[in-house]
Amino acid sequence: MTAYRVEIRVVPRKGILDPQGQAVAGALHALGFDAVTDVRVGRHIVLETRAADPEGAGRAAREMCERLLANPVTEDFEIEQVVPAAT
Amino acid sequence: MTAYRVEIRVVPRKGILDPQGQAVAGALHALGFDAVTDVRVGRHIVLETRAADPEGAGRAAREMCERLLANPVTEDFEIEQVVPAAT
Amino acid sequence: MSAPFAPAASGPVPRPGDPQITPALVAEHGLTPDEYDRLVAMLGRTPTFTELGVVSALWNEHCSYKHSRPVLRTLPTKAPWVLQGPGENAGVISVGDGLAVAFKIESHNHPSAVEPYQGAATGVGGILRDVFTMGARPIAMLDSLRFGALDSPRVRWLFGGVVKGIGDYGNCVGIPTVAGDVMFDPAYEGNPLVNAMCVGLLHEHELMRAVAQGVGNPILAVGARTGRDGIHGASFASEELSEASEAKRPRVQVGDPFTEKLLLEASLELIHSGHIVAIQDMGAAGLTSSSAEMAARGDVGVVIDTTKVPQRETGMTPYEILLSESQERMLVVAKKGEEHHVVRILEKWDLTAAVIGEVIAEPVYRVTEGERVVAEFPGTKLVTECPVYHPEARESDEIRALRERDVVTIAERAEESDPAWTLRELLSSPTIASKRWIYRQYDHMVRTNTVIGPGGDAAVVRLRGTDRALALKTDCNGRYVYLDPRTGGQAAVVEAARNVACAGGRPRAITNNLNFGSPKRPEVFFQFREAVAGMGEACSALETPVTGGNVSFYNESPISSVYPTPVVGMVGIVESLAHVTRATFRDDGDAIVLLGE
Amino acid sequence: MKFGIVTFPGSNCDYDAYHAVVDQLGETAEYLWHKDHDLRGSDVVILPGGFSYGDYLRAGAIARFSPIMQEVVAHADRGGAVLAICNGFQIACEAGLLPGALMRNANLKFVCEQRHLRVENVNTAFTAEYEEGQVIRIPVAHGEGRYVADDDALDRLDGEGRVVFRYCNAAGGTDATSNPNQSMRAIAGIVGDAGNVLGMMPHPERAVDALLGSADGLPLFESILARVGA
Ligand SMILES: Nc1ncnc2c1ncn2[C@@H]1O[C@H](COP(=O)(O)OP(=O)(O)O)[C@@H](O)[C@H]1O
Repeated sequence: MTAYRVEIRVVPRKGILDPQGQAVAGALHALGFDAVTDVRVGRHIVLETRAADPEGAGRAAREMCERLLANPVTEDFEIEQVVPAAT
Repeated sequence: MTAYRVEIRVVPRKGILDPQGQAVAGALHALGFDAVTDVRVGRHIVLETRAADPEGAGRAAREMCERLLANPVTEDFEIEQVVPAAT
Repeated sequence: MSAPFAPAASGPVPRPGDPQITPALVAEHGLTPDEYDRLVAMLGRTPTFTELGVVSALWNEHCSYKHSRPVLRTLPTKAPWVLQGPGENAGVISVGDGLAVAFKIESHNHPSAVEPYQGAATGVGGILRDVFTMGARPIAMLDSLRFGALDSPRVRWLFGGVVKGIGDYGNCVGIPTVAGDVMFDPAYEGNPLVNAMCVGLLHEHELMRAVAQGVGNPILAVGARTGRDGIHGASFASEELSEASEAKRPRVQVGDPFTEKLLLEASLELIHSGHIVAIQDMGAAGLTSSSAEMAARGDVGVVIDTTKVPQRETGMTPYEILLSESQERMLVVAKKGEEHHVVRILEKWDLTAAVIGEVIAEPVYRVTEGERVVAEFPGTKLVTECPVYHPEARESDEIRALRERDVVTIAERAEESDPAWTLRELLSSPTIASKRWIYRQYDHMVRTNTVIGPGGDAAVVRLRGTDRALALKTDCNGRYVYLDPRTGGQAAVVEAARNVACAGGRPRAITNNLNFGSPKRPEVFFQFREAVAGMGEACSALETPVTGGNVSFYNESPISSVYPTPVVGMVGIVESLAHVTRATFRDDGDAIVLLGE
Repeated sequence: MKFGIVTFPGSNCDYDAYHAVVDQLGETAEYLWHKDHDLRGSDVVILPGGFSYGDYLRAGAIARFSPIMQEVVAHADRGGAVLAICNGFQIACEAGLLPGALMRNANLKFVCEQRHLRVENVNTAFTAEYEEGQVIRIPVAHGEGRYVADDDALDRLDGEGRVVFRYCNAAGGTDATSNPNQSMRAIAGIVGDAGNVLGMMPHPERAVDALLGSADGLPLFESILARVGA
């Protein structure tokens, strides 16, 4: 068993109102960042987990997303990367 | 000016209490994912912004993080990637 | 149990890696040379680094009240209904039918100025713990806020963050925030005031005091694990400490209201279980002040082994463990042999409890790291020998001149001759305008006892099972206190009393939060002394003793110095629900009467 | 009739539900511990408001895995009545007892105040004692109450009369401020496809005593007594 770090993103599904993203976009405009046209805010989850290999860690993470970390009604998830944990 | 998509992650700084991560770790253990040793929950932000080049988009994003998107007292941020926006 | 806490073979010795005790290090710990000499005299030797940390925490203003104590002693604190006056985690008054009310106010001004959301949230957490450690179930929160003018974006950010922090914490724990007060003035721009008050209900016989007793009784750390959060304000960015300065910088405390809710339920269950003799919040200066204060109150010795404290991070030193201000933790003294019951109750609520020390006969306060003694103080002197100061007090000429100015000579603006304009101006000033934006974000109804919530005068909270209720309000007009501290101090008490009376309540007692500038400035100390005197006079006249409170000095910043703001948190009793009176016009045809002069 | 009120870690309206049932209705109630597998013979299960597991990750996401929830789902599958209020509604959605999800209020702020609701369907076990179209006052207190579902699900809910309460103004209509969280189709409360599970963001248990501002929640509990007890 090796320790892996798994990085996961969970983002609001397209088409679902994202008030947080809108609020951030508004605040950025107020600060003068006029070039910003869209903002979406989701979750970034960093897991440390032990597994036999990176594939195993990724598979487990996918299952965690399906069961708990993402809500299928409103969110999409993606396993961004699986890397050996820096200890 | 070209449209870029910038992906940013903002995560609780190491050593700062992350009650959300703790609660998620506890829930994952309860679901039988015993191999999980640590969970940290942050934000994943996707910006669409216009800029002269990718470097410019990245620079602007960094400044947005410093001024608004990340809380310097409790969070670290990272610009994950800058890519031309689809469409 | 006896083995790990055996009498120390030798006195404390410096730990490998501890920095040398130098005048600079002493100064960084906020001790004056005189105070350091006092410490050396008390010990009869040079302190260890850990001891220096302990003393700096206990002798700082926040824990020791070294500049304010003699003045506070002048306040009236007694009445037949006072069950617990100042000196405990919260004051307690009897409200009849065998019921009692515990209440206290506390400031989180400086943390909120740096990180408004967490600063305010952890302030709520701390005051909640002060109340439930008395054996009381929190039934209401109040908040008293002072901010700069709202046209500054930074002030709006601070204000929004503080309100959200208070709301999120109280809402999650499930305690209604039922009243408060807020004022906006440029005087508060650089240093907002964030005071939170909690009121709890208990049966008189359940009253619990934070007094360590019973030689051999185990001491437990309970609740959240200890991390490096908020290790005291004495700054450690200096180079001579070899470890990365990043790890040494005071770290902002993050509140976890979910853990607090579990800790609340577990603590009340513990107190009712009969397995414990004392419990105290690990608040400011964490383990150090909670253990030293409990020992001093009980006039007993204690020994604590820092390696037994449940830790969130690795490699923490005894110094760090003693001074950590990690939130949602309690120190408990259990009855000998019953500690497993304590652990079981905490586990039921998914929390940890670990035996970290015990009450001993030897009159010492001793801290070990495993076998090694890292700090040892004689008797309870650590708390009782704290220095006391009597600073100079002198009124500022400038303020006196301002007070003596004849207001009639101040020129009116032309528009002021139009009453409609004046009324609109007044009503649209944030200090007077509706506070709905704030209290809409607070759950003020949870626990279903809020008869009158925010939006009127005092809040009224029913005492379920009786026909009575509490009337609660915080108040203080800092501008009055600035212009005339004695009258202003009186006015703060009287304003709260008027609000309580208008809701149908008889004022019974107050807690106060004395927010002032630096006591080392004679004009500030004058304000402090006079305002307290005025407050005391009003409390005597109204028979509302002061059962506790908090002093917050040094509310100054390069931008501004706050108005002296002695906030009063008042508790009144409404004898019958039929007496509850609302501050609203009710029916067509009702007469409107103006009372008073 | 016996009500079982689930206490999750972080529940804080369990006490209010208990007192509404016991003091105001004169019925019996018992707290059910989240780690247990026993409904203790409850006829009606209440999933109360609060912040189970701190609402961390998503409101209700963690609580739905509590051991007691298996029994609650089984009870609902047998046709037993479940009243899911506020955090309970969020948990019920996460557990699949009800369709859709509850997201952060559109203005990103917690909101606590009395609101007007229109009773949309009186042919349910929870609303028989109201009148069709009646406007009632019930408080809300939530930060994540924006009801979201896809169009098909919404059409089904509407088509089957399963939207029980909608946010409205005092006159029963809609205006710019009548929807406190921007719920889709102003949905405040729905029933499951079998009609025996009600999920709602507003707090009927806080509206059973005129002394505290409203007694408009009482008919909801009386409906349960009349229909479930029958
Ligand atoms: N920070 C606050 N938190 C909660 N309620 C508040 C706050 N500030 C004001 N309120 C409420 O708004 C109402 C008006 O408060 P205040 O302006 O102090 O009234 P007054 O000065 O007329 O007594 C009161 O019901 C009070 O409890």
